Amino acid sequence: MKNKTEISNTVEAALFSAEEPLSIKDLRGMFKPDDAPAADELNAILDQLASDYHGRGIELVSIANGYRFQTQVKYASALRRLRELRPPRYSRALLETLAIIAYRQPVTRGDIEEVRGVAVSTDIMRALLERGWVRQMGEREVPGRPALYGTTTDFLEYFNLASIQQLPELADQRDLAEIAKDLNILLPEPRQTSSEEAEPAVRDFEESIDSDENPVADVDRPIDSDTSTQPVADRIG
Amino acid sequence: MKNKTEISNTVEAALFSAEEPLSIKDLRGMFKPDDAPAADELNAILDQLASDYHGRGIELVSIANGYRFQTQVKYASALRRLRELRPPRYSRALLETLAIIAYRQPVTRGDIEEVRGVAVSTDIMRALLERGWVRQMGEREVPGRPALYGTTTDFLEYFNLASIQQLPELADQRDLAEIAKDLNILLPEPRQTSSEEAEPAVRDFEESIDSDENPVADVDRPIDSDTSTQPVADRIG
Amino acid sequence: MAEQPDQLPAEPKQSQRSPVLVAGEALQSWPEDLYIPPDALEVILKAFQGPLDLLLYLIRKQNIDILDIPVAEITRQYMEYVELMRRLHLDLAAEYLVMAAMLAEIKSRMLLPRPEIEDEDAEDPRAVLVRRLQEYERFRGAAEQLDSRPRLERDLYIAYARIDDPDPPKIESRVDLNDLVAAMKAAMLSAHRRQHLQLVPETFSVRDRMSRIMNRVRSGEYVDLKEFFDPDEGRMGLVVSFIAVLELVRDGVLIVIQNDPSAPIHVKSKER
Repeated sequence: MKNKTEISNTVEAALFSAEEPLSIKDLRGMFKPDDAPAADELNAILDQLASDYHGRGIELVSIANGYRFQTQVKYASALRRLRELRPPRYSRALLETLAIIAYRQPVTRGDIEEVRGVAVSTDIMRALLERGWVRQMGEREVPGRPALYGTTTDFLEYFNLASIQQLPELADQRDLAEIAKDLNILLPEPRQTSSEEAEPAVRDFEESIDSDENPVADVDRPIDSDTSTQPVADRIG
Repeated sequence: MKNKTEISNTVEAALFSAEEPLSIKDLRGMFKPDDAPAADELNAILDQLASDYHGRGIELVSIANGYRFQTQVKYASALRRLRELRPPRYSRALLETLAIIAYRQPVTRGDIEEVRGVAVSTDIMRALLERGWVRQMGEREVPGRPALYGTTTDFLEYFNLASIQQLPELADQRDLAEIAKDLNILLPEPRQTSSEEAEPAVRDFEESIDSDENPVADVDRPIDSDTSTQPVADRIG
Repeated sequence: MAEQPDQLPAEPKQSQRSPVLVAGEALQSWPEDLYIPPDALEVILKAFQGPLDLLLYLIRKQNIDILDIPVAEITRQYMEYVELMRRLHLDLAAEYLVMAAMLAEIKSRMLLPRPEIEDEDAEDPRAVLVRRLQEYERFRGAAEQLDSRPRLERDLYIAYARIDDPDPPKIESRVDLNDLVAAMKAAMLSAHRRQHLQLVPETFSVRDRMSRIMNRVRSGEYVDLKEFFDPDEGRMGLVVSFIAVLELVRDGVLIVIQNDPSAPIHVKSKER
């Protein structure tokens, strides 16, 4: 592996041939030890690649601690016409449950029920676990030792997120204390949210299964390419 | 779909996102009838795309029934190292087969087919036998004397299990227990597998699962300290 | 899992409504401002994700700030919806009734004079409700945002190029125990689903069994009742046979005869 073009071409070939995002570490490991480019060099190459593809049908993005090429959102409707299967659609109940897990992880089923005001259906938890978006991360150290759930790398990959921190901030809670005073309501102490409870470090591991069946899926109304949100977050560089 | 760049980008995105090579006809079908470019126009676009990628890590090739992108053969050895570093994942069919053998052993192919609802391919059985995770354990004493399969000590070693009884419990029972708790129901035999899961011949085996084991802790601990944090493609093969 | 509509219908506009039959009786009182095509009513009520969702709908519909809920009015509307669900025999989750009780408590508290010294430990149920509504609303919004993110399968696809390798290596894939457990669960789930699919079709039809019995007794001879009970058909088969016999007797086309209490039971066609 000598010159920069060869390194760049190798990286390009690797990114296109892997279905999952590749990290800098993965990319370095592909070269013979003596030839392995430094992380800085790889970053520069990734930047260059991203700009090479600027304005084309595909783009290089940073997803789940790695990099992948993906099609641009604006061409989605044409690409859907190539496919027989309609994209799956998820119920509100499932999405609300997933959102609570994503923002508040690690959470127990009880935490989720507390927010939603209804029992968490076993079907939904099962669907999320089987889809590989959610995994059990341990147990809360309280009586009954309820299972704690969190999101997976597959969740990030599916929802096009570089990391969980990239989720948009939750809507502001209006200042309850102030208005409570106006209403003459005695407010209790703010309840500790589960996200603040420090959980023992949970190591990431592969949990996902590649599922082509989707228990909660239904046909989707596709979003129009022009009404969709910003194409892809975290452009490299 | 107006200008040539947009058409070209759509074609590029399609070729990269399709599992199979795409023909001119496939490509035309992706556009709305009024917008569909003529075959000549598409051929010109494909020529242009091919030359855009000239000298890069991937190339556009024409094969029997269409066009597809593939990596340049000169980078094959680097990609091999990458795959060794992060081997592609087993197919879902193989994993399910292995799981059924592990949890329900000894089983015949017919037993596996009954659970999965589809025929067990010979390739999968061969792969499992070759990998040394599964072995023939005898024959069931019924007409036809079908072979009975079970897991090997290599299987236990690979998954870091002292014995087959250490396999994590399936979550169903846990869910049941949780539901029962919510409903204030006393479950008679909380650790018993639900009857619809257990074949008579297998029930004894399942009940013998060591109840001191903590299934959740097992699930949580990465088996291989080296296990990568990213899911691996199963596209290969 | 049943897919549920994600959106409630547009705000009501129609003033004149035709009577709607609910469980056989005309529905007299509609929740205020609720106009829904009658056949969609059940679907719409089911679309609420729970009591918090329903309350938010009521509050939002009237442009009321969550922090300033007119408890009495909202409680009244809430109860109308809950009553409607009950009358439609919807699966009315206990949570709705718990919420109804909570609203009633708040209402009653507000009627009482405020004590001089607040009990430090007692949470004002109104504050509790407001906080829960706010919290739920935030996550409901988060779920909508999540749903609208560009995502795989719908808005974008992974760009993939096939590996051109004349001498592909034999690579042993790596699996971890979680993959194995997940695969087992998936296999069990699909087996479970198939089982249900197989049971759903009516295997034993009473009508079909009645005609089979009539064919058997057509000759006019006495037939041992036991002939119609095939143990291989399981309990369901036995029950269906028994019901079929009873139906035929009631229709007056079959006679049941037993000579003494311990004798076998015979049936015979009534027409000579």
